Amino acid sequence: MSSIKQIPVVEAKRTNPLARVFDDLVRFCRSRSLFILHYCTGCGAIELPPAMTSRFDMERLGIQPMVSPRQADILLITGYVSIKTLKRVILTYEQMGSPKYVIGICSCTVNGGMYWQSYATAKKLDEYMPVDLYIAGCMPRPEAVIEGLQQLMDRIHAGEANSWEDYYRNYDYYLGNQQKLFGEDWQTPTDVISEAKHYDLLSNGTLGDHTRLLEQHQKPLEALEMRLGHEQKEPAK
Amino acid sequence: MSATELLIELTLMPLVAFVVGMMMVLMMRRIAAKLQRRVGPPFFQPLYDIVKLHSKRTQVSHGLIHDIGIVMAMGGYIAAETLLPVPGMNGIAEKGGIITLLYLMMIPSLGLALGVGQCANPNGSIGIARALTAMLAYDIPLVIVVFGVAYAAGTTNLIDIIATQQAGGFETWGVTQMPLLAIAGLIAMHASLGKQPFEIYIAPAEIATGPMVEMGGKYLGGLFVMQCFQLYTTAVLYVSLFLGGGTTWFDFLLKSFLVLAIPMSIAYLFPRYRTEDLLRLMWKWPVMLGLIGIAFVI
Amino acid sequence: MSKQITHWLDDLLAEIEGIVVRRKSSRRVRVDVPADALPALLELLQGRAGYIHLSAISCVDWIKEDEFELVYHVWSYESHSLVSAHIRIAREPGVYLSVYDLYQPAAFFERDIHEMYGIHFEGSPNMEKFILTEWDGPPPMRKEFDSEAYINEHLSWQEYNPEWLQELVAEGGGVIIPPEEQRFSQKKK
Amino acid sequence: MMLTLLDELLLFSGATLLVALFIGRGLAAGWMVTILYGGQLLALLKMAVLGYGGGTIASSLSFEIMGQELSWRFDGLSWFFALITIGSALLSSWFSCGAWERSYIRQGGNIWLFHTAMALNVFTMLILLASGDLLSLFIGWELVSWAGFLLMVLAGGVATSAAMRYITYAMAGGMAIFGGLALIYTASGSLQLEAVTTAVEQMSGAKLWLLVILFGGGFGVKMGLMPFHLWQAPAYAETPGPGSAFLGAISSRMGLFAILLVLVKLFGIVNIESLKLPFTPIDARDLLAWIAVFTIILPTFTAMKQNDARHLLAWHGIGQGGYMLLGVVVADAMGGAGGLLHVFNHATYQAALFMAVTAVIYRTGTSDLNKLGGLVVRMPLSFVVLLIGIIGLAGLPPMNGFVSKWLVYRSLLNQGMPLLFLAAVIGTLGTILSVYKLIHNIFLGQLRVEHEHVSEAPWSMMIPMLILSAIIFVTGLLPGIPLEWVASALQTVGLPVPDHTLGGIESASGSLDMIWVIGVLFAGFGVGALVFYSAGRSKRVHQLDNYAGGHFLSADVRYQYSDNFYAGLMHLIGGWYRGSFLWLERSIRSLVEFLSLGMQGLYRRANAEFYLLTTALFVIAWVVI
Amino acid sequence: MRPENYEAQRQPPSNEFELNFGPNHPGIEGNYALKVKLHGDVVLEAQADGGYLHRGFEKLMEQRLWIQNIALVPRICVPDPSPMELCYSMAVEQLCGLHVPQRANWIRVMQLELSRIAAHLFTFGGHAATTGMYSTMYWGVADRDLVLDLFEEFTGGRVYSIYNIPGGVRRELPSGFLQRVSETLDYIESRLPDYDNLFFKNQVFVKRAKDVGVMTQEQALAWGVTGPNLRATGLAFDVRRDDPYLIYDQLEFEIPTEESGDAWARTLVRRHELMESIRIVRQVVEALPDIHGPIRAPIPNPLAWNVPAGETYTRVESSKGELCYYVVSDGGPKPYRVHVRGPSSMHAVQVLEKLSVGSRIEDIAQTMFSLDACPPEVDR
Repeated sequence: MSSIKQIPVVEAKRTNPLARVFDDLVRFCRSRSLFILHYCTGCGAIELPPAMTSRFDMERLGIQPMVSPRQADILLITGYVSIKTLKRVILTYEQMGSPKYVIGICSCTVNGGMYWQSYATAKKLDEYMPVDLYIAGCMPRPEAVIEGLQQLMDRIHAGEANSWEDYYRNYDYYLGNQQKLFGEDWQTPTDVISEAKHYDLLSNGTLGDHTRLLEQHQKPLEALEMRLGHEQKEPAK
Repeated sequence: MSATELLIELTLMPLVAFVVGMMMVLMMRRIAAKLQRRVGPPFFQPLYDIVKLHSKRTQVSHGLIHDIGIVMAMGGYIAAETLLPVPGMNGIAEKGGIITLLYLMMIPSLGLALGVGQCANPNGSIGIARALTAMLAYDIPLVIVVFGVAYAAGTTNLIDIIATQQAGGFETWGVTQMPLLAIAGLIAMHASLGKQPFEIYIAPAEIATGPMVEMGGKYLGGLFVMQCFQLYTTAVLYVSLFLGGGTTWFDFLLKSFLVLAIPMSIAYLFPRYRTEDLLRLMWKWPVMLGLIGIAFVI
Repeated sequence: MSKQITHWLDDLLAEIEGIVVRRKSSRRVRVDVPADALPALLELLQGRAGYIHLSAISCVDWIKEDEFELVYHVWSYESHSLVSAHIRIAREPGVYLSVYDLYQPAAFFERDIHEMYGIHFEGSPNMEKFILTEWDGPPPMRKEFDSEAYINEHLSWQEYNPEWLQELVAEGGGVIIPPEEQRFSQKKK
Repeated sequence: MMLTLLDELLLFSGATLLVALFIGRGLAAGWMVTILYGGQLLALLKMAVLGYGGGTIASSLSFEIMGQELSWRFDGLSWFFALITIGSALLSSWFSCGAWERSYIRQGGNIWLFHTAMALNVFTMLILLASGDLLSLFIGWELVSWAGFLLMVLAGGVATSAAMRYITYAMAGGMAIFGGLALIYTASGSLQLEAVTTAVEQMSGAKLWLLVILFGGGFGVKMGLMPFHLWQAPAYAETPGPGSAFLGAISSRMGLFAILLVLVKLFGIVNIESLKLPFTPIDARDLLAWIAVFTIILPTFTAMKQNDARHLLAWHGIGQGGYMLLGVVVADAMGGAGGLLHVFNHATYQAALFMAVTAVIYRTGTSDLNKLGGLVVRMPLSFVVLLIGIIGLAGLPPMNGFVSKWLVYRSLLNQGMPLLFLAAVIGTLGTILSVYKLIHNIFLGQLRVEHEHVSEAPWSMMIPMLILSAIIFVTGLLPGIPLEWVASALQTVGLPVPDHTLGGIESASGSLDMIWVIGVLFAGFGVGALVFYSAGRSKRVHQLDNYAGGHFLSADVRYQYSDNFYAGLMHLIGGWYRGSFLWLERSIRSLVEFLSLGMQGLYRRANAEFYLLTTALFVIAWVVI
Repeated sequence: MRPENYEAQRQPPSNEFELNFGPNHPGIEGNYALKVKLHGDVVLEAQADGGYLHRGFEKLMEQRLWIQNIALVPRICVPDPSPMELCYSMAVEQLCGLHVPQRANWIRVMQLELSRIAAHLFTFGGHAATTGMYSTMYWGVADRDLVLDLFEEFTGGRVYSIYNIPGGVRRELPSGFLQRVSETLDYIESRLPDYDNLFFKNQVFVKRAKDVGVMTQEQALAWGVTGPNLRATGLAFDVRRDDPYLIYDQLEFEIPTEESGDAWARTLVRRHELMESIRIVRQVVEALPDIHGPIRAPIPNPLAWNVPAGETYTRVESSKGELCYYVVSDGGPKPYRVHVRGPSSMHAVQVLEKLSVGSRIEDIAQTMFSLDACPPEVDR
């Protein structure tokens, strides 16, 4: 049970049958071509090579590993995330392109797993980012990973895997949890609020106390837009 | 030829190139899978990838040049396709000739270089530096080969080059007339595809996929499209220079796929070279073969 | 390992004052020395007995005695035996000498002990944090650091209360233990 | 006396010089000089018929000195070069007016001297271009050399030593030319142009060789041919911004002009080809071609290692000169046209490139490629100019450099010269590599924190740059326009003319139509853009929002990959940069120093008999030989 | 404490630039990072950055029962977990003075060597992948899976077997298991020529891997290098032979060495070790049917097990090198202190940093993978 209120998804207004076909095609392609981010956050990563290589061959499902977060669709959190890693995971998650999906592999992502006593690992992944799917086990077999990915594919095809929107809609909640763990001056280079505006996903949960705190602390990293003006001040001597 | 016909040709040629190119990508991935004892991707996988990438909601851009780079990468190849005669369609091949074609084939990589440059990522910049170095490596044998073929045919017009080869059947094909050049050309072609052992600029473990590092969504999609075009252009160019082009679509495509299958089957059996080893290799064997080949031609 | 070598080692170690040598097995020797004699001992072991491999430096926090125990495990590739040199230092201020100049691997172990226990090694090349670079709590391996309290303060757990379990409970079955009891049952005793 | 059109032009040019000389300190001097350059251009355009196959226009000015008639006249070739000269002078001067001028004065530069030197350069170049006989050619040559020296020495400091080096080379070259003149004079008793033709007929092979070497070497110095290229890059690079644009655009092409005039027109390529190098299958023409090729390759690859934008460009200027000579030496229709067209094209993009770099220097204060980066977001127009310029320099479609290089390649292909072809392509590839480094290190990559407030260059600098960019593009799209002038120039020197259309070249063995190529290319871009932009709006991000292995990037760290840009390549070829030419230069210098020291010693110590003895020995030796 | 800084006013004027290798980087084994400062493509300075996999094992183990820790320890090194269990179990056995039955020792050896085979196959794959040789990786990982199948069959876990417990092993081998073991070994052995042709004898690979990350024997000894990495510099040292545990002194096996100490030598040593491991497992398979007896010494109620006070230092040769546990008991139900000395704590930090400096950007990944550095061992 996630403690986040599910925002009712507004039914698409498009009634043009062609548009529906197109949407369906897009969803189908999204579900059939999944790029996994090559990021071994924890010990579950050891079961990914078998899943990708000759024996289980995820490529036959259209699943490929990718290196950079920009290219990837799926963030596999393979196991426990130490707090130091969690920062990088959030950075990486925010850099990934939507629609993006997070899969928590291993029990540790659900509830801390066997490291529940550890001071160094975060216990509950979905406090910090929305998670589409958990694959429990310590560690889940490659078959289980593939099964989970297939479930995700079905959900993408059905248009249900929308957790990434949740991150924008409830950014304040996630940011709050992040701030609680990392300190008040926590800031990632990605400007999530402006992205939410960009995707038209700004909602009540996007802004709040925590984002205000962020704005107090942050150095804004706005995109370096091209500037044509000549009448700027002279270069500093 | 009427303007309408020409327009239809100019539209069809890149389109065909794209579709065939996607099949070539599929073939490449299937060959890799077979060598790695896997099943490989489904038939429409290249299409799925491209559609998915273009349909991503997030399209992260580092600036206008980043966008333009991708446009140039795609557009350069689209333009290049129209200079590359295929059975039944000549496009504007006689307006440019092979030297122009070679130069047009450089535009995508240079456009990409610009786009990557703006990403402000050192990995990307190193990748581009390596890609340009690789270009310096494989273009030298390539121009030797092109020189030889063009000199032998007495023209730079690809249509004429194909026609001279088709004149006497198999005996007048470039590969039988100029076997050394054909071998050098094959090596240069392999290197220009950027597959192992010449894969110095993708190199994930070294520079985390180099130029592609900041590319996501339609940017990466553009590169996938570019890859389709690249495979097609390289294969078809080779077929036109050495295998007598195609009289029918069937043998044309057959030749193209077969010729592409050669480097693909080799690629997955090798690690990648270091940059200087690549240069050394490309500047030694294919150049030597090419020059000897040219000596025979002249 | 022949007897001769054993005696030779014993004789050698006897040069150090205040040393207690205990032979635990044919290949394991435990040596207790006063803290200030350790560098001399290690120098002796390394220079004259061929114990050139520093296998590890272990630290034990004896909080009741208010002492840290540092154990230097050195191995000889020639005589195939391992000497563990134990020393004790005061918990406060927790400062000791580095043996980096004798054994380069010490750099890592000393750095590790520094961030985990807060012991400062004088002369160690790098005392910056390595693992816990983004940790601002106390050195976590010290016995007084209560990681469970830290976790309760900073982190939270998933509640596992699925519907089927609720139904079961409603029917009077199921076992529901509140998470805090489940996890910290040991502590409450 | 009726003033001919050439007189008008020279008068205008002289007036420009006078204006610069006398009121050059005034505030509006720059603008005034610029307008006068415009006037010169108009005067030149009045002679436009020359560019379309007209005859010659003589100047009414002529002298007779020591029985030698000195005359000046303009023909298609002179007109072509004069057009480039005045055009680049006009745009450079325009560029220098206003903002750049003010900052130059602020930095302690002497703007009066600058304008004067520019005007002097143009004036002397016109005189050189107009020379109607060998003596006037020599006079013009010397004038140009000294005028160039004046412009180069302006910046002081490093520039002075570079200029000193230049003038040393130029003087040596001048001596060689003088020697050549003396030879011709002894052979034919005249210094009229026709005298050369007669001299060539009379001379033995060895003497002709000597003549070719003397003239080739003398003019080659100015062109920066191997092995006389060392002076050029530092001298041009260290000249104040617009000055280097002007010098880079045209100055060294005077050498090519003279080579065309003397070696091609008067000697005739056939004669040169008949000069065999003993014991080898190589003739003088091959030798020239190979010199040209090495002039392409070595400076290009030297440019790749430069870390200063201006030096990089200046080295490329030397390398591109090789293409021109190569085309001219191949001397068939396409080669000649390619070589001459490249003069025009090179002038346009080289000026644009130097101006763009100067604009960057104006805003950031440095041209060190390791201290820049990411400026595209702050100086987008300069970026566009530089981009267009480097596409031209690298000889890629759709800019004009492609056409001229295509012509050169085609001529090599037609003539069956695989090695020269290969070498020319290697040069082009090296150029691509090195210009990417240039644009990447200045405009792409990470924007430095201290450059976040930089803005675009002012319009006074921008407009000439944009005009040049437009010229680069238009002459790339419609190479027929300059080809017409080139054809006229080719006719003048007696080289064949290719069949050209507005869009390019017609040939049975493969033609080129840039209108189609560029049309298709842009259509391709259009389709690409359609696909690209139909796929959803992009979101711009900050440069620190970047993949760094999952790490956080911080603003205080440098992530720009700039130094030793082609490290992988350098692992292989780095060892091949031996600096042999520098070594040669240094050893010649020390030899000369040693000799002069010895001479000094002689003068100080030795007595009269010794002098007499040596002189007698030399005389005997001379007679015997 | 903040990893990021967005507020600089100036940037250093130097021509060097920084590149982050990891934590999300295919050139890094696992979740680990190397910050390198480069000039061109030559590394001027390298700084390892660990702790991404830090879970505080040593603290956790102090908070759990002796028997519970068995489940915890294999997680310290993911690719090669079995030596971890064994090393810990041996430590507890030594503290309690437990005598392990012979059959258990033989089974343990089999488990360890199978684990070594799996780990080495994985490591080749990794090293091959860093040089762009993905086919070897695909094959290696797939063949490793067959070994994991064996693990699954006799321990119940594919990766973390939790099979060694203080006193012996957890359960008896299934029937017909030894047959399947030898079949798998036959298969792997039959694959080795393919690997040789594809990888070890591949001239491109040899060219790439030779002279990369070279260390001399003196350096290796001074830096505390152990295991295959030390053997690749020519010193035939193996804990199994020179400080024997279990029944290794009754087995025949060679200690392969190489002289050159570079990445190629290290990987080659592993390849030879793979053969030796197969040989050892074959000996075990042959001998095991004749060794009868219990598989476990009786232990007290594990939930109320107070291990006698004392301290012990146990050493095991894992696939990466010398693995040691220093276990201190104060006589209570939980360990007082467990210190894990993973071999990679040397390889991944000091050695990697030192070997990276002066090397080239394309060789960093190779250096790391050929050292077979395992970050979770460092971070613990």
